Amino acid sequence: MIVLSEEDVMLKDMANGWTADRAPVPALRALRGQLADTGFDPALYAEMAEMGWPAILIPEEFGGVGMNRVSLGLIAEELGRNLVGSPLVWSAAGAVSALTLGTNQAAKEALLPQIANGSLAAALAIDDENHHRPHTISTTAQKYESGWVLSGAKRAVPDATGVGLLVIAAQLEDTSPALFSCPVDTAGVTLTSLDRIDSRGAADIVLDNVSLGPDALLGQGQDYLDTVLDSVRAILAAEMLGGTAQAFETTVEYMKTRIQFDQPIGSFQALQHRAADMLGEIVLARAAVYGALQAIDAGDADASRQVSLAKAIAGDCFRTMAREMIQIHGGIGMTDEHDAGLYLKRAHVLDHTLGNAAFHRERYARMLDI
Amino acid sequence: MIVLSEEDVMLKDMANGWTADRAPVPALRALRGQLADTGFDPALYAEMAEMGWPAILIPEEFGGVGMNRVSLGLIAEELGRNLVGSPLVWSAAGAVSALTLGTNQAAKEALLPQIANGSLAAALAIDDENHHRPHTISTTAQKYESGWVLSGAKRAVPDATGVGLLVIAAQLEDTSPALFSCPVDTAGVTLTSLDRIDSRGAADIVLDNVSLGPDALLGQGQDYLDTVLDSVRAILAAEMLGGTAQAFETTVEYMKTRIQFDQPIGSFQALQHRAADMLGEIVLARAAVYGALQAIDAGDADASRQVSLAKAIAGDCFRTMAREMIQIHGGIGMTDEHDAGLYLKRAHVLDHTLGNAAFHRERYARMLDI
Amino acid sequence: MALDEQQFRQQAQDWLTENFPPSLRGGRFIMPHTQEEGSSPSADYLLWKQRMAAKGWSVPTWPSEYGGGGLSIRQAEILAEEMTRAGAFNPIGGLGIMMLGPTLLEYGNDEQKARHIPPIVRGEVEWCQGFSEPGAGSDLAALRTRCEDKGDHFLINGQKIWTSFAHVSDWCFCLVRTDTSVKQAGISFLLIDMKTPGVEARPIELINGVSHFCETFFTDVKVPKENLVGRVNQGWEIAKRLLQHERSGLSSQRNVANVEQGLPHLAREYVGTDDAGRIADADLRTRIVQHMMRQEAYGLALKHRNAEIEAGQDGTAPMSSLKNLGAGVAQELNELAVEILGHAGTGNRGPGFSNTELELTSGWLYSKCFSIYGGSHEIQNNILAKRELGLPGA
Amino acid sequence: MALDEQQFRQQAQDWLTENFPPSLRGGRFIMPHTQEEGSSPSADYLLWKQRMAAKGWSVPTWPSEYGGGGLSIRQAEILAEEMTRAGAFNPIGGLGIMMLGPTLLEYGNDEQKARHIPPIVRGEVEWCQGFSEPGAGSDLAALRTRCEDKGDHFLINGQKIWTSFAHVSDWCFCLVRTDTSVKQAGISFLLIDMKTPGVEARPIELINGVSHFCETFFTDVKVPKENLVGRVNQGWEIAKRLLQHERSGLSSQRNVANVEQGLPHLAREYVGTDDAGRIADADLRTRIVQHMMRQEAYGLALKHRNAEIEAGQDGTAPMSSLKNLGAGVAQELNELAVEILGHAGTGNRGPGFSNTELELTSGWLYSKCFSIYGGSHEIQNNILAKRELGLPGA
Repeated sequence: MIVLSEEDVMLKDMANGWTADRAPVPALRALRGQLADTGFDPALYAEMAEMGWPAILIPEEFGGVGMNRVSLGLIAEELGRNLVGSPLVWSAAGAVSALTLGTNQAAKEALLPQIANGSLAAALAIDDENHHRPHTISTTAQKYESGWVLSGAKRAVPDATGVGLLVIAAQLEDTSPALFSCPVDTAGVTLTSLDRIDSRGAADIVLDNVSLGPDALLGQGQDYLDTVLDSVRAILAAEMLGGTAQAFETTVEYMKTRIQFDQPIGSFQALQHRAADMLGEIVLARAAVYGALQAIDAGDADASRQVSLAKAIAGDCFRTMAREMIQIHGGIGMTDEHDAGLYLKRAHVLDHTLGNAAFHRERYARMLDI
Repeated sequence: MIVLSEEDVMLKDMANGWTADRAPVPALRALRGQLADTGFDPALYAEMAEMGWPAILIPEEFGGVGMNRVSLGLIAEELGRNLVGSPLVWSAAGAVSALTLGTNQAAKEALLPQIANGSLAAALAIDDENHHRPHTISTTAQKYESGWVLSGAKRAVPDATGVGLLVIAAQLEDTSPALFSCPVDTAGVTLTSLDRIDSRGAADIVLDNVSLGPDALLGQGQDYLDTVLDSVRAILAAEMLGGTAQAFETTVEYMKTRIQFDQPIGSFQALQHRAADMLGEIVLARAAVYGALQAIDAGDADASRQVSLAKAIAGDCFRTMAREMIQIHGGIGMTDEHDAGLYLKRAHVLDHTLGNAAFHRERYARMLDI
Repeated sequence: MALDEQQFRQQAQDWLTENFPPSLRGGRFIMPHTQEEGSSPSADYLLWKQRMAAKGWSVPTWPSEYGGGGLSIRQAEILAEEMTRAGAFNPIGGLGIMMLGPTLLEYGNDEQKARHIPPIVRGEVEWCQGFSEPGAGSDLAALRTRCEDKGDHFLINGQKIWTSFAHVSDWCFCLVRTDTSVKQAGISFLLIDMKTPGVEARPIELINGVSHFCETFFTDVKVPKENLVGRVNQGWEIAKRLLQHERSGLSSQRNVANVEQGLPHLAREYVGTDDAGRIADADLRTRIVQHMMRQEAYGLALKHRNAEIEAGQDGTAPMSSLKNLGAGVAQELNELAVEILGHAGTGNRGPGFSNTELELTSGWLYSKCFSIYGGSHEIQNNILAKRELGLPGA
Repeated sequence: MALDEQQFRQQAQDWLTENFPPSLRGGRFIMPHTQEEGSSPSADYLLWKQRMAAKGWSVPTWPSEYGGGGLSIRQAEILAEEMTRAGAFNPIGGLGIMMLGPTLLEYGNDEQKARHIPPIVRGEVEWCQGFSEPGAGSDLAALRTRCEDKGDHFLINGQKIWTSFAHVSDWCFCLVRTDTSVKQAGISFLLIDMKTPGVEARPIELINGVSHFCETFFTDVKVPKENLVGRVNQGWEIAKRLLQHERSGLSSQRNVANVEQGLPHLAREYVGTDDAGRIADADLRTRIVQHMMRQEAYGLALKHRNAEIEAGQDGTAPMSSLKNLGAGVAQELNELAVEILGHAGTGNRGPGFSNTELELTSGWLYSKCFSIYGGSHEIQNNILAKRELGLPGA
């Protein structure tokens, strides 16, 4: 259920206040042109860490706060409202899930406390090419006595340029997938920073016979990989929900103030009805997103399906809302100076991150054997 | 091009006037409960024959007038406006195409003059089951010295109960499809009249070792069958276009007269914009329908694709418009007394006749190798 | 609290095991009205009805003072889950339960509540709704049915329309005009016994052949003054509240009863599957999947709303949105069902069509009114624009 | 007539064979404006431009008196077909051709036509459009740029916005307010030399990084009285006519230049195919097919309109419908293109993205304005509701 605990309400209010104060949309604009560096503002991430956000899913024994995915989703939603740039999702949901769901005790002990306190941020390198196909990973991992050797290429890895740790998907010799931890400065790892439309950081990565120690393997198997990815996808869906909600509210406010034909354009019924229909779409997206987060928290058997539901619906909803935001703003919405374009661009990139709406519709269908 | 010849304009005006005068929507209502008989009014069909409509595509040498498909489409469009019941499409486009595109000279000489003067009406029996699958016909035709034996069952054959001639699709021993002419009173042919939502005639047909003479075969091969079917589909699309246009115009008129909140509901911008968008859809449908008719007339290589384009777009457009007709009329549109439901029902049946929109989208895709 | 929930769940299970007649497993609610059409309920059905009425679980959240179950919303939800699990169903329904009951509990006086609510709980009295008029559809407040104060009674003259089941109902809750000089502020809320002389209901046939909606005529109908709910001219306020209950009721109905095993099952049967086991028609399959996802998200939205209400929070999902979404999802479902059937989805009557096929086809036609009744899609959008979004009037 | 058509087709073929430089085959129109960005046209391009201008086939249907081609619409269509077949293109374009020319031919005096039209035909003078203002977007007639009659000249003060390519244009056709006491009836249509002192154009950066739309400021700009088109206060009538030409021009653009080999080709390259040779992602494939069907139907609608106009009939397809449909189809195309690209469709600049990928991504972002400029989708719908459907005002 969407009903929040007092703790969660406090968390959400805090995230809302902090984002409005410290990381409003202009903070994203300020990142432009600095992408070769980090793709996000390390100082802001340090503040997030002080508030304990990267530690939310980390068990207390590893220095975390042991809260659940709904809590992290609430934060992601608030960050999504203002398009905040940070590696939080990849670190707090991605790397943390890769570690906690894995079997590598040494890695947990070594890495989780650093992630918890924010000193180590992480990125997830999954896709080998332009589409998300986690069941046919082409990057390979070969086992030697001294450890592992990874070879291949990773495409458009979000926030890779600004973090210390890469969590890399590779195929083992038995063709099952696995995740490896790999410090970003390991020999053989080459990053090419990408300039993407959403002004956030990302990089293409070449892995040229990258040697990793025997402890680099965090976990393996298709189920393991899917569960880790679902953990991130649900949080990404929450981020998209936040972006959608903000785009909607900004647009409705504009409708109240923009005067044409001697009246606010919000008095025109054609626009009113489009806004009302859009509100309904957001109702569905919100239900799907919190349903997915709760399903993971509850360990529901159908959590994966719920995640695909949420990612697909939130993806479509954010795209549609961003388009409507531009259309209803008219010419001003087409200018770089206005925020509407930023929401459209972020919607597009997020939709394509870890499987777009079409990918998740197909996954949903297969899980129901349709 | 949609530009009409003077001859066509006269034909269209004549069809429009005749339909409004002799076969307005109440004439369809009058058919209800009489379906076990003919499913259409033979007297009205006789009048159509007097005007030469069944003869339009028939060459002059066989008693026809040798006009083209655009001409027949114009008539179908006008009939579609008032949901006129008649076997015209099946006789004038279906049976005539089966004959003229076929190789059976004796059959042409015997049947075309009768179809031309209206003394013989025909139905096309294609589907073996609930879906249109003209590439997997299960009804079989076996050749004997004395002629042919047909066995199988035909589903929901429009107007079969009121006509004298059946044109039946069956599979030859080499699995290629063929069309056979079969008088409806041939031994072994059993018709079960169907009561369908559109108040038009239709029947399920059982073919129990039906013996036909050696001249019963009209033509064979997949291309032949497809071309005959396309000839009918294009005319059905024109009928749907007419229904759509009338449903639209009736709805717009209602919007001008129905008062709510002290003003005509047509003054509400939300409804205005829906009507304006719908007008655009009709523009597309009209272009597609006349494009297809012209493509057949011109013998264009891509005529089949154009037909699928037209059938799919007109099918979706009619369905959507009929739904909007009910919604905008509100409660009164839900009553049997009002015509809106008749348009919805006819849209549904026509859409499913010789392949619904989804069937034709898939066919279109395959023809473009997508 | 989770512990209490567990306890209640156990109680509900036990009570259902003891009281729900196994012969009714998988059955469903039979409207008393439809008895005249030949499907009279079995002895077990009547027994089940009686037991549910006695327990008050036909209206689980109504106060036990008037025969209700006195449960919390969360408990009612658990009860519903357990009933589903047991193959059971609520044998009592109708507009009395969905609309009038909650309204009377709020606006009725003690005498009205004591008189009218217990029979509703027991499913003994059927109510119909006299709101719309030929000239007052979406613009409901334009209604003109006249109510004159004749001292010891009210005198009613006018015409209502879309009065569902008026021809077989016992009572009607009705909006009448008590002041012609103002619009909304001149309306009163009246309870009318349908057996009163001067009341006549004529069924209207719908596009799918059913005719449970009526035109209802009131000619010099005398109504006792005790049947006025609230004050004279307070009717619009009461009606708005009642319409919220209607929206709420309509938005919680899943409207999917006709396709019990779901669209994929129907599609596998009528369309078949490809080599990979997928529904054979890729275009259709894509739309079925999209629909099922909307359906599931909509179900989650309803669940969330119930949880919020239970927790005493304002619902984050506006009722008008849920009403529109529910209607849209149900219409989509019905469209897909008849598309899947192909020719089998074109029947008006047999032979040539199975009963299931005819029901799906009829249900599809009927589903077109989901976005009209209970306040059309357009009216809900007007409400949303004004109340939820605060957009200015034209 | 079919014979004449055949003759003309042969003439066109012959002329193209003789005059179209083979080196330009498959090339396309280069806006003179973009020369400053480094892609200056080749000598062959300039030669081709000169030959087309001399022949008048840059504007095939304009009267030969002013340098046009003097062709019928059908002939122009044949010419376009033959140019496509020959891999040729029209090397001359811009707002002078699309909008001002046709308007001047109708409303300009002889002197204005003789002075302004030939340079437009030859592609020597670039025009921009000074219509919208910050407070007058969809409500264009709310414009406030002031035009005072100073006896021997007009004095202009105000601000325009969305003036495309104002910063590199030679002239501007402009709507100005000559009467503040009325709305539409107080507007005049003026031609302004952009080099006049007091004119300043500042580019606005759009969401895809391009900045050919400008804010244009007019501060005490003196305009000779001979530059008034039509009468004082006749501007709104002239503007409405000009906007029809704009809609017409916009609706005939296919806006598909960026995906020259079509979506299926792009999808096969970026998404791959399944065993049956179909685009691998069934959900995406379904949407590509639907789009291509709309695209084809829209193309047919344009063709039909031209045929009707040629035949002297009223077009059955309203221009506003075609404008909206064209914008919608083009936006759909661009959405699908970037979806097909996946990560490759998320780039702002290289490395990591090919030029084609960057162009497609930028084109997708830019396509969002197709439903805004030239009268938004909403404004076209208002026009349709009023003029085509005769629906009443609120």
